[in-house]
Amino acid sequence: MAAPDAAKAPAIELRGISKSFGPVQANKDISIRVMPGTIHGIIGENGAGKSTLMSILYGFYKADSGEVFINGTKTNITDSQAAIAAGIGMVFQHFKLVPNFTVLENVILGAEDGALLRPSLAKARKELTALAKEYELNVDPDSVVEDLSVGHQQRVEILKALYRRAEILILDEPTGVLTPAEADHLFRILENLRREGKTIILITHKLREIMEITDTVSVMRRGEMTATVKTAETSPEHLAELMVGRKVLLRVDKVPAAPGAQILEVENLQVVDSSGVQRLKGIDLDIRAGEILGIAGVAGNGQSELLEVLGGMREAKGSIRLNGQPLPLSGAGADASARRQLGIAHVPEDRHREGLILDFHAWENVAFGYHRDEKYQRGLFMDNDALRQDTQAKMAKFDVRPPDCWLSAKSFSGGNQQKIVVAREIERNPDLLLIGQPTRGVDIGAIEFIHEQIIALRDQGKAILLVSVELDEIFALSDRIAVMFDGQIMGFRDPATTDEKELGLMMAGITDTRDPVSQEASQHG
Amino acid sequence: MDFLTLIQILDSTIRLATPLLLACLAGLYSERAGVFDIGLEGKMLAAAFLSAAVAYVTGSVWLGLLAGIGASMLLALVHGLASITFRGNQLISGVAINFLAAGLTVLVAQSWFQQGGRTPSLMGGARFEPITLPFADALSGVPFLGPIYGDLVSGHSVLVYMAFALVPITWWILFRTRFGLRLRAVGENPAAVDTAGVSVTRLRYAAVLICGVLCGVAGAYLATGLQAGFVKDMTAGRGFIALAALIFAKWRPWNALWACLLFGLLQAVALRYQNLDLGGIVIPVQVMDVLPYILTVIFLAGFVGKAIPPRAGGEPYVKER
Amino acid sequence: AEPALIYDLGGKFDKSFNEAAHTGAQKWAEETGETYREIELQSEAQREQALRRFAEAGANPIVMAGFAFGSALDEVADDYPDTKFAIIDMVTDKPNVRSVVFNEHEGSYLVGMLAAMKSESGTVGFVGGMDIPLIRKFACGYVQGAKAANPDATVIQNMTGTTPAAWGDPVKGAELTKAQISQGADVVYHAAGGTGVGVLQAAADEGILGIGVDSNQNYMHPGKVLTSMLKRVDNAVYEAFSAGTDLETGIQVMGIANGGIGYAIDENNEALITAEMKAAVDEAAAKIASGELVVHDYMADSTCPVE
Amino acid sequence: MDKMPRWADVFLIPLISLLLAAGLSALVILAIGENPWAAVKMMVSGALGSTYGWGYTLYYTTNFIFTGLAVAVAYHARLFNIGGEGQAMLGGLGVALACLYLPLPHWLLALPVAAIGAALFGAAWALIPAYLQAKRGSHIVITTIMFNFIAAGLLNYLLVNLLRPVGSMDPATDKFPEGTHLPTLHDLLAPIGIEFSKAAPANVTFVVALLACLAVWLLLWRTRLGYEIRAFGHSEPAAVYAGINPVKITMIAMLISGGLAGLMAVNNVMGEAERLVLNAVEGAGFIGIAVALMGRNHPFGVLIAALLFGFLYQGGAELALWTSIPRELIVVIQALVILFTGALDHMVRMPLERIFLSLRKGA
Ligand SMILES: Nc1ncnc2c1ncn2[C@@H]1O[C@H](COP(=O)(O)OP(=O)(O)OP(=O)(O)O)[C@@H](O)[C@H]1O
Ligand SMILES: Nc1ncnc2c1ncn2[C@@H]1O[C@H](COP(=O)(O)OP(=O)(O)OP(=O)(O)O)[C@@H](O)[C@H]1O
Ligand SMILES: [Mg+2]
Ligand SMILES: [Mg+2]
Repeated sequence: MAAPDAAKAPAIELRGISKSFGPVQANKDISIRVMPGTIHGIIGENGAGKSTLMSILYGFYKADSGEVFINGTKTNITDSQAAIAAGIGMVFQHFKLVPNFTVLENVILGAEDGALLRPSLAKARKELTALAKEYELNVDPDSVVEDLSVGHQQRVEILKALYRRAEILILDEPTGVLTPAEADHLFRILENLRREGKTIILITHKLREIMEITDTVSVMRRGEMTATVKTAETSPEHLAELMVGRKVLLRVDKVPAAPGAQILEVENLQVVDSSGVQRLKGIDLDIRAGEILGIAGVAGNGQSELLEVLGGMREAKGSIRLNGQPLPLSGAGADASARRQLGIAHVPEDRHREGLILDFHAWENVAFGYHRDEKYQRGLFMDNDALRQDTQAKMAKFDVRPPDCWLSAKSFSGGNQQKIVVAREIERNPDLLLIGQPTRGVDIGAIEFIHEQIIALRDQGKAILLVSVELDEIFALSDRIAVMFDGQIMGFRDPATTDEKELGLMMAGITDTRDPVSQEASQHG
Repeated sequence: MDFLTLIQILDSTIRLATPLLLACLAGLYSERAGVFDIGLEGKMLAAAFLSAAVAYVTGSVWLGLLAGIGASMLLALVHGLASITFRGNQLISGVAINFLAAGLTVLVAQSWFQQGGRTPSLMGGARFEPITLPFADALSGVPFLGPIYGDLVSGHSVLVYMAFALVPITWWILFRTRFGLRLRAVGENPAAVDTAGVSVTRLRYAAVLICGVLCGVAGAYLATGLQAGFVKDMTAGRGFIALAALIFAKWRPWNALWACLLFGLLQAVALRYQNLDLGGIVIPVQVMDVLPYILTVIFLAGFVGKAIPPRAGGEPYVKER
Repeated sequence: AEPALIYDLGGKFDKSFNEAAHTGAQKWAEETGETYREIELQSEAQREQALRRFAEAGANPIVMAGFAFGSALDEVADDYPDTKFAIIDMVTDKPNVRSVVFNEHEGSYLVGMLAAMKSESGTVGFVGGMDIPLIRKFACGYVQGAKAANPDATVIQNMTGTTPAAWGDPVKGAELTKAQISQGADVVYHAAGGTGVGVLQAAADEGILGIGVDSNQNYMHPGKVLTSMLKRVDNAVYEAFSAGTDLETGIQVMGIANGGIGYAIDENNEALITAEMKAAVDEAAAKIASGELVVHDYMADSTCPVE
Repeated sequence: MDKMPRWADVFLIPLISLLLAAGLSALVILAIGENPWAAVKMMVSGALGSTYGWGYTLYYTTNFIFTGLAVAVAYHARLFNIGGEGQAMLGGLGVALACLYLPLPHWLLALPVAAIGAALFGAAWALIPAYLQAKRGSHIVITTIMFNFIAAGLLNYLLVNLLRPVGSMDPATDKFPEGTHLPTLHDLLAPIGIEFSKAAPANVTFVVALLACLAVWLLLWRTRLGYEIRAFGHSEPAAVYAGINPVKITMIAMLISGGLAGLMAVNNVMGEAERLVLNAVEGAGFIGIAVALMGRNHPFGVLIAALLFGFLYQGGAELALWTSIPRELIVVIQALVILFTGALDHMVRMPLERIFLSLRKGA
């Protein structure tokens, strides 16, 4: 290949990539060009096929059809080895590190210089020092990876790629697990890399990040590439529209809340996990009847643990009162079924892991957690007829499609699965509904339906605790917002008087400096 | 217990620990790479049979050893096929291999030699003979040192020395070579190895085949070193004791040596005494027989130390996002 | 009807007890040109099924090699009154059963004498199979013989185990033998079925002498096996097969007197046994046969006069 | 969306696996110079050709039903119990102690009492592995293997030193008293005019085994407990979410499993040998694994698979008796069944799924 040509050729060009997993078509005939020395963003809803596409580029999956050109040369990427050879590095959403190896060992793994380790390690140590200086990628080469923070682990992943001389770096949702400060640091690193002429593909859900750092952006929807635009020439609203295929209402219609009696009071709630890390460091909150309390925060700051404790899935210290009655926090009576008896319903964050038994029929899932209820019993046995009738009724009411109670849970789409879970929990008419990530991986139609149901429950005078990593969702539904950071609540805000910026800082653990400002803001509001 | 008896028991310990050690190291390679192997027993048994049969037929113990290794590797391949290629349940595959070996060895031995599922006794060159180390005879007169060197250290078959040498070698391979690094990585997080451009499948097959080789040597030692021929079920649970030793050793080579010596000692004592009289407390032989298993259960229970297996162990590798 | 033979757990080719039974059956088959049925047990639990299956199929007589068949035979014998059974090493009191017992203590006495006379260290060894009265009977006879030949002789005794597994554990046999050798034994006698293969192997490997049992085991390590205590299980089986359906029931005692017990000299061990040793032993044998010398039978009172 | 129709999953795959196992076994028979077809004929006539054969076939079937159910119940809680062998051994001890030391004048009384003894002892032997799994995460496969060996040692010690009657040479208990003898199928069928072999050991326990199948089915698919066991087996986090206590379910499932394995002793120890001998279980605990895998862990599947293995076992015993094919042939078949239905499941499944996918697309 002649030099002048190479200068103009895109660093990456994909042509007509298709990939299906059994009946699911994850990528349909996708083409894309990324110019060298740019940062290219890819956005799309959950399940749009972003990760699949990148995994194909990295040789982790094999495309069913399509071609890949690197720097203008057709490249047959058969496996990750070939991708690495072609100068591609990838940082996966879930890191691919060996937890009990040191940073150094992780970096040289697969890129050793010879059969013996010693020389490779020495060489890598030198090179890491250089890289650390060049790109602000500081990590102690001798620390064991599992002892590092998530942000540092991510740096190890980037170092791995750079150590392998990657010219093209793919990052799959790199900020999902980072605090805003860590994310800022990452972006500085990325800009350093761009300055050095590296090409970067950044997958994210966050429009703000796209607008902030990318040069061009592609939008994916349902396995297809719907558009590629210059970032400078677009707007968040436009991108959102491209993502879901129609105009998006970021607001849900609702009347103002009319909070009633105190339903839930939580005081000084503390949780230490099995590896001895304190996950909740003294949580205080309360929720009234007819009120939605939204909990915002970066994933992994204790929201999941809070839901689990309230739902009876985890033991804790401190105190919880429901309708004025104290609840046991450990031992017998602290389990999920006891909580349900008391009128706490729980839509868990992860419906596949927790909310459903995927291999059970729909009718079996409709009793899940409530299978001890009197109405489902007939003598020694369970009353399966009653269960099935119940299921059929709920399916009709919540418009679950297809309305066949004999289908196994795994045969429903994500949105319909979530409807089954929500139906089960809401129809129990609980005093308190715990609901985590209610619309994660759910299509837009189902999102609206589920949001309406949550509002309707509030309007019946129930208390609702909503946990979501989507700030839009928090704003749309909450009557009050609490922000969690590092196992603590950084403060409560009124959605009407706060904004994403303020919450974002709180999510990074910064409150003090901003407090007067936010008060100012609320006075203006 | 006088000094000579002690030497005798330790001597016997070394002989009995050898097959345990070989099988234990075999398991170590496999399990460190994330493939659990409860089929050590079966592979040893198959190797014991074929090594004895071929040694008998050819009169050469070395050919026998090769054949034994071949038999064991064949079963290792089946295990690899089931647990790596077809992503089956590694435990079930191990169980199946144990039965396969138990059945096939007798079936083939019976049709081959018509001796009720055993091979004829091996003589001369068809057996591994003890080796006398240099100066063993010269030192035999020296008190204390003489018996230790002459009886305890010297006078074992070449496979015994090989087994003991394998401990440092294994350590070195695992912790000082590229192969070892990758092997340990694939047992902890195969996705890391995969995305680093190294084939998980190839690595795991390599580990499983090394396991096959070592089990083969262990089996051959049983039939052509420790004994003089194959008899039905001659491994008699040694594969499981080796597995227990592996857990006991927390999947580390040097620990494996100590664990196998301990279990070998228990066997030696159980062989020697019907009931062990420890100053008034009589320990029945059955207790000694099952002590390795009891110790392992106690150990597994985490009351003394914690046995954390390789994290990806037992799970087939399926690509995930 | 075809006769049938059931071997005990050690297996047909244990080179010892079961193999002796097999030899007898083979001899009968070769001489008569007829066929017989046989099966090797795999587990304790199969005894009764094996017996019944042969009885159902019309085999007659059915010979069992081993005392452990006692209780199964007790069960089954009455169900097949027309079938004749013969059991070796056990007395079963049924009208259609012949119980063949041997005076193993007599033969053991003879080889005990040989062992003591051959021993240079004055220490000889005994490795038994399963620790049961029958095997103690062997041991006791052996000690008596050794002491008779050399009153100062030391006899080291070990039993392999307490379960039938003790009949098929050559590793343990070898280890026990090595232990005895380290304690000074230079002749070791085994009464341990398949386990004895390991005993004789270890003896040969370590350059001392072994003594075989039941069958003639001299050939296994020529020049390394001093002699074998012959327990003519083969004769018992041969006789039972020959008698066919007319098998005489009741107790049949086989001893030195009627050739049921003896010791083996052949080309493999003649060099090891001097004329005077042979003379001494043959004299003792004659005395035992005539009743002049009585060897104490351990099973008579569960004690042994010498240690 | 399911990749295959249910019937293919439930019948076709086990059938193909079985055929593969049978085919390979036939090759093995050929390799050792025997005629597989003649062997099959002999097995069929030996196992099914007479009431005597049936009596043994059903006797073995009974054993395998219990051990198969034991594996299956544990499996539904995602526990791989390979300790059936040890649990059945201990069940034998329970039966022996009940029969020898309790006054049981009639089998109608003796049967339930001995059954309780068997189940209790079997369950007790599963207790420690269950507890360690539930509370300390010790891998149940390893602990149950260890417990098999420990059980053998324990029984060995007890039979040799404590339970063996004075003067006896066998390591076995005394004969059980007359009152505890269970009626055989001969005794049961004679009153209704069916002539069944007197010599065969199949006994009333077979009926108990059939009831056990039904009971396990009801338990798993009709009761709350079964619902919880299955839910736990599918997903532990989900079970916690639903208020199902993992420790409790692990323990209960293993205790039921151990109890079922122990119940086998009613058949072999009380119904057949009428005394406790060493190694009375004869590997039935391990065959339970093959039976459960083959029967897709469904009680009725277990019943069918147990019948199949009962046939193989009796047929194999006949082969060993009349030909020079050793009984180990059954062990080989058993191994191949476990291999194909258990470990190489994907090998059979993947091409089938592809076929069904293309059929569906074609349709
Ligand atoms: N290994 C796999 N097996 C089966 N289906 C898969 C696999 N990987 C992805 N899919 C499916 O392919 C589709 C696209 O998934 P992909 O992970 O690429 O989406 P994504 O855009 O990265 O979503 P997210 O934003 O949640 O990360 C989804 O429907 C997903 O369920
Ligand atoms: N309308 C229906 N649609 C689909 N399947 C049905 C329908 N009616 C009955 N079945 C089938 O009938 C059987 C009912 O049995 P049951 O509920 O006991 O079993 P199950 O929950 O399916 O579990 P298993 O199949 O393991 O027995 C199931 O196999 C179920 O799939
Ligand atoms: Mg993704
Ligand atoms: Mg994803």
